[in-house]
Amino acid sequence: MRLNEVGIFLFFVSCALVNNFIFSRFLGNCPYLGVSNKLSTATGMGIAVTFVMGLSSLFAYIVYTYVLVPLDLKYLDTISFILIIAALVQFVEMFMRKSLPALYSALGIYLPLITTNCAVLGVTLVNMKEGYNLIESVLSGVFGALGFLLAIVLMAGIRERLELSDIPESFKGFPICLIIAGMMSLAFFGFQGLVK
Amino acid sequence: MNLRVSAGPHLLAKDSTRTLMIDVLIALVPTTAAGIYLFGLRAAWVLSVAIVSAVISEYVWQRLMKRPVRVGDFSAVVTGLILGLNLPSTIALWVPAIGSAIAIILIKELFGGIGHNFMNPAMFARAFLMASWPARMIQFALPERLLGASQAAVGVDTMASATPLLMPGNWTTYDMLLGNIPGTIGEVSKVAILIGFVYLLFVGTISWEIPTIFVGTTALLSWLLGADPLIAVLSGGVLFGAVFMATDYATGPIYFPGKVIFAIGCGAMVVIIRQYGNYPEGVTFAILLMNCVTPLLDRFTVRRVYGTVKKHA
Amino acid sequence: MRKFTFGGGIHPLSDMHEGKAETRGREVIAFAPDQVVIPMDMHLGAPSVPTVAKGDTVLLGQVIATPTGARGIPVHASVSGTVSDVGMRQLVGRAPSMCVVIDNDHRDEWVKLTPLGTVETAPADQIIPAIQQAGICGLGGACFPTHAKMTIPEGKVVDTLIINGAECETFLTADFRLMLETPDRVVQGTRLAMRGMNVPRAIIAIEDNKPEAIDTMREAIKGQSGIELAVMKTKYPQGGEKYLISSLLKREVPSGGLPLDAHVVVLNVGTAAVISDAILDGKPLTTRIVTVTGAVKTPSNLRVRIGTSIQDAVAFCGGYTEPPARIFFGGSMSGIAVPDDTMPITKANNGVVALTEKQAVLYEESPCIRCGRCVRACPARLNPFQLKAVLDVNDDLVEAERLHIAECCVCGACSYVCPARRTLSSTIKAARDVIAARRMAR
Amino acid sequence: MPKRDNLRSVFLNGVLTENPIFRLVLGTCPAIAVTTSTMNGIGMGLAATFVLLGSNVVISMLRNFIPSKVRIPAFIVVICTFVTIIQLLMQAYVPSLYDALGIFLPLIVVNCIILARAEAFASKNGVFASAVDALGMGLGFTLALIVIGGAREILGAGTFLGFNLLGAGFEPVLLMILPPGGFIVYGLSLGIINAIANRRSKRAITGKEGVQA
Repeated sequence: MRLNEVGIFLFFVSCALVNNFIFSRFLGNCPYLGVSNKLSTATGMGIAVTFVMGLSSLFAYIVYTYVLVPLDLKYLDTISFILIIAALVQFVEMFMRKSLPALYSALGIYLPLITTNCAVLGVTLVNMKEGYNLIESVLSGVFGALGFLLAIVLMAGIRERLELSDIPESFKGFPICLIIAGMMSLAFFGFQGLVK
Repeated sequence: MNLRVSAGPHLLAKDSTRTLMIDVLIALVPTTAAGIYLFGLRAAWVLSVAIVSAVISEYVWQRLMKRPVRVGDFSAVVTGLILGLNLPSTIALWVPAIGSAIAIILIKELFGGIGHNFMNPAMFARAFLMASWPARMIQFALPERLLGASQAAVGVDTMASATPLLMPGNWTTYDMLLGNIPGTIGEVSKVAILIGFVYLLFVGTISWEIPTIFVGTTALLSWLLGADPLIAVLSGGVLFGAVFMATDYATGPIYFPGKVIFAIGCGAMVVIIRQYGNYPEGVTFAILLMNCVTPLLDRFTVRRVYGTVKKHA
Repeated sequence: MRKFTFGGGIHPLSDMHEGKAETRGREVIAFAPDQVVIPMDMHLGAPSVPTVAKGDTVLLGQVIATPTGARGIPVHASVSGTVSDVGMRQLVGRAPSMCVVIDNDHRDEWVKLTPLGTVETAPADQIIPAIQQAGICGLGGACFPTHAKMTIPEGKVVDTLIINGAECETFLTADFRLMLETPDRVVQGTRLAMRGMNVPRAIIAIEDNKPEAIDTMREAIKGQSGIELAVMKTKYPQGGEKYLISSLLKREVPSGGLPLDAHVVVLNVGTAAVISDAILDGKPLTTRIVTVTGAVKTPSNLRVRIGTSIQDAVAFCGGYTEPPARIFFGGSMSGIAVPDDTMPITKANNGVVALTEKQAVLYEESPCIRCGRCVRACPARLNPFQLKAVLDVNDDLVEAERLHIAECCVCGACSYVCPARRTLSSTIKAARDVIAARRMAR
Repeated sequence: MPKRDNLRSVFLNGVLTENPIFRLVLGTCPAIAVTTSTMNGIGMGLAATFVLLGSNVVISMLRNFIPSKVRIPAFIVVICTFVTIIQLLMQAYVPSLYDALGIFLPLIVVNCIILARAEAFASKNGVFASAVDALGMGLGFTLALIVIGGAREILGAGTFLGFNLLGAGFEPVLLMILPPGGFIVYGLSLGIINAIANRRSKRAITGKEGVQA
C-alpha cells in the first residue's frame, strides 16, 4: 500500500488500526504487557515509543538507502538498524536530559527500555520490506507507534479497572493480560478491510 | 426484646440483581417469541442450547473454583439467550453450546464473575464464532410465515448469503419492521425489539441515552454517506444491539458524557464497518471496540464532586 | 411555579407514600411519661455537666446541667418531680452517656420564665445568648448547638437564612404537622433568627408533597418582608443542608467548609419554632414533636418530653401491632437502629419507627453489577461502587480520599437503590470516619 | 568448572524453573506470532537456540575482555552476528520456513531472552556452563513454542505437525490460528501452568516434599 494511492488518512488507518503493531503484527508485546498496569506510565511509554519509532524509521531509511544498498551490504541490515536504534536512544536521552528536562523526567525512564522494544526494530524492517520511501517510512513509524499508544492506553485503562476484580490467582498478571490482548485483537478485527 | 441493629438504610428498593435480569428476560420475550414464530422450532432449539450451556458453564466453573454459585441471579440465562438470539436459526447446535461456554467462562468468570467483565460476553462469543466458523454464521433462513407468499415461491428455506444489508430493496419497510427478512433469530423483528425497549425504559432497567443515540448516530451517518437511514436502522442487528447489548451494565460507561460518547462511537463504527469494512454487519465489532474504550471513558468523564474544584486528570 | 431541586437523589419508598400516609393526618398530641431519662450529650460537642443529684426536686424547665465550653448548651428538666438517678447508661452512641433520670410528678410546675420581648422588641444582641440558655440545638437530627451555628465569625458574611421544612426522610411527618398547626411560631422564630443574625433574607423550603403545609406557610408569611417560600421537588435528600443550599441558591458548600462558607445558615423548622418559644415565652427546650409509626397500633405525631423512652411513647400509641424486629430513630434512610426500646427520645430524634419481622429483612451482599444506580443516586456526585471496591479489596484509604470520600453525607441513597444489596453507605461512612479521626489526630 | 549436578540444574533451570515463555514471560512476540503451526514454533525455537548457544559461548569467552560500560552494545553485536548467520543459512536451506518466520527471524536480536542470558549468565560463567545454559533455555523456549503452536494447530486446523489428527468431522476453530487465538492460547496455557505451579508449591509447603526434586 502506497501513500500516494490511499492518502494520508487511510495510510494512518492502515498503520495504526488495521495493521496494529500489537494486535496484528505482534510487535512490542514486552512493553505492552510490562508497563500497561498504570495509565500514566502506559501513556509515557507510548509517547516515548512514538518519538523513537519516527526517528528510527528516518535514520534507518537513510542508512539503508544511501549506505547499505550502494555498498551492496544489504545483509547487514539487522545489525545496522539495531545499532542505529541503540545510538538514537542514547542520543535522544542525552538531548532530552540537557534541553528538555521536564520531558526527560516524564519519559526518561522508558527510553532505555525502548532499545529492546521489537516494535522499533520491527518497523524499520517492515519499512524496508514494503519498500517505503522516506516520507512513507517516517509516517509508518509514527502512525504505527500511535497505534501502539492506542493499544497500550486502552489496555492500561482496562487493567486499572480490573485491579479491583476477583480474578483467579493463577490468571492474575500476564495470563489475564494476554487474554485481554486477545479479546482486543478480536475487537480490532472490526477494522479489517477498511483499507483494501 | 430481640432487635436487629445495623446501619441504615433500613428499607431498600425492591429491585435486586435477579429482578433486573428477569426484567431483561421479560423484555426479550417478544423478540424470542417472534424469532421462534418466524424461524420455527429450530430457533427454539438454538436458544435452549445457548441458555443451558451458559448456565451449566457458570455452575460448573463456580463449583470447580469453589466460589459461591450464583446461577440463581439469572445473568447466565440472559447471556445465553442474547447469544442465541444473535445466531442464525440454521446454526448447528454445537455452535451455541461452545459460544455460551466461551462467553461465560473466558469472558465473564475468568475476570471475576458478574460485573467484572469489561467486554460483553455474548458479543465476544458471537465475534469468536463469526471468526471461527464464518460460513455457518451467515447462513440465514428465510422466514416464510409473515406476508412472505411471494418470497416463499422461491422455494428455498435456507439461503447462504449475508444479511439483507447487501441487498436492500428486496424487502419492504413493513417486512423489515415485522421481521420477515433473513437474519439472526433475535434481530429481525424490530417491532418486538421496540416493545422490549419500551418495557425496559418503563421499569427503569436501562436509560434512554445509549440506545437512542446509538441508533440516531447510525441513521444520521448513513444518511450523510448517502445510504437510506431507515434501511440502515431496520436492517441487521443495530436495533437489537443498541437495546440489549450496548446497554449491558458491566461493559458500558457509567457517567452521562461517557454514555453519549460510547453510543456515538458504536453508531459510527457500525456505519464505517458496513460501508468500508470486510464484514457485512458491524454491530458486534462496534460494541466490542467501544467496550475496550469504556474504562477510559469512565475515567475521563468523572463528575465534579460536590463542593470540590475540578482537577484535571 | 418554579420548583427547586438538585442533581442525583432518589424517591425512597415511593410505592408506600414514603411511609408518611399513616401519620400525616394525625394532629400532634402532647404526652408526658412517668419517668424521663435525659442524656447530657444530646447535642454535638462536649457533654454538659449535671448540677443535680439523686433525690433533688426539680421544676419543669429547671437547668439540670451546665454547658462545657463556648459551644455547649445547658440541659433542662423536661418534667417536674424528683431526680431518681444520675449515672452512666449505654445509649445508641459508642460510649455510655451520663444521664439524669427524673420521676414525673405530673404537676408540670414551671420554673420562673423570663421572656425576652416580642418579635419586634426583643433586643437583637440578646437573641443568640437566649437561644443558648434555652438549650436549643438543631432539631432536624444533627443537633448542632443552634447558637453556635448562628454566631457568624468575624470576616464571614451570611446573606440568607434557610428554614428547612423539606422533611425528605421517610416516615416522618413531625415537621409537616408543626408547619400545619403552628405556622406562626415558625415565622416568628424565623424573624427572630433573622434579627439575631442580622440577615435580611430568609427562605422557608418545603417539598411539594406537602401542599397543605405550603398553603399554610404561604398564608403565614403574607406581609413579612424578607421571608420567602420555596417549593422543592420531592426527592431524597432534598433536606440535606448541602443540597438544600445548592437547590435553592445554586451555591455549593466548599469541600471541608460549612454552610457559612456559602453565606448561608440553615435551620430546621422545628428549631425555628422552639426559638420563638424561647424568646417570646422564655421557655427552654423541654419537648419535641416526634412521629411514632410503623408497627404500632395508632401511628401518631406526639409532642413528647425530652427523655421519654420509646416504649412509653409506643405504649401511648396503643403498643406494637406485633413484636418488632427492628426499631430506629428517624426515617428509614438515615435513621439509627436501637438495640432495645428503653432508649430515650432526645432532642435529635424526630421519629421512632418500628418494623415487623417481615419488613426488617437482613439482605445478603452480592457482587456489584455496575448498574450505576448508586452513581445516579449520589447527591454528592461520588462514585459509591468504586469507593466500596477500593475499600473492600485494598482498604485503600489514600485512594478513597482521592475519590473525595470526605464529601459523602451518608444519606444512604446508594445503599437504598443497590440491586446487589451492597452496604455502600455504611462501608463508606466507616472509612470516612477513620480518615477524619486520623486527620484530627495529626 | 561447575560440577555435574550444577550443570544439570543449570540445564533444567532453563527448561522448567525459569522457562522463558511460561515462567519469565520473555520473548512473547514470537511466541504469539510464529505459533500458528507446530512446525513454525519448532523452527523459531531452534533458530533462537542456535543464536543463544552462539552468543552465550562467544560472550562467555570474551567476558574478561569486554569493558563493562560498552558491554550491552557489544553483546548486541555478537547476537546480531549469529542472527545474520542463521538468517542466511535458513534462507539458503529452508526457504519456506524462512518466509513463514518473516521478520521475526531478524527480530531474534531484540528477543529479551538472549540479551538477558548474556547479561545474567554468560558474562559471569565459563564457556561450558554458558553453553549448557543456552541449550536449556533454548530447549525451554522451543518446548513452550511447541505447546502453544501445537494447541493452536490442533484446535485451529485439526492437525499436528501437518498430520490430520481429529478426523474429517472436526471443524477447526479458525480463530485459533488468527492473532486473537495466539494471545488467548498463550494466556490460557500460562494461567494453567501457573495454577499447576501454585498447587505444587502449596503442596511443597504443606507436605514434607520441601526438598527440590
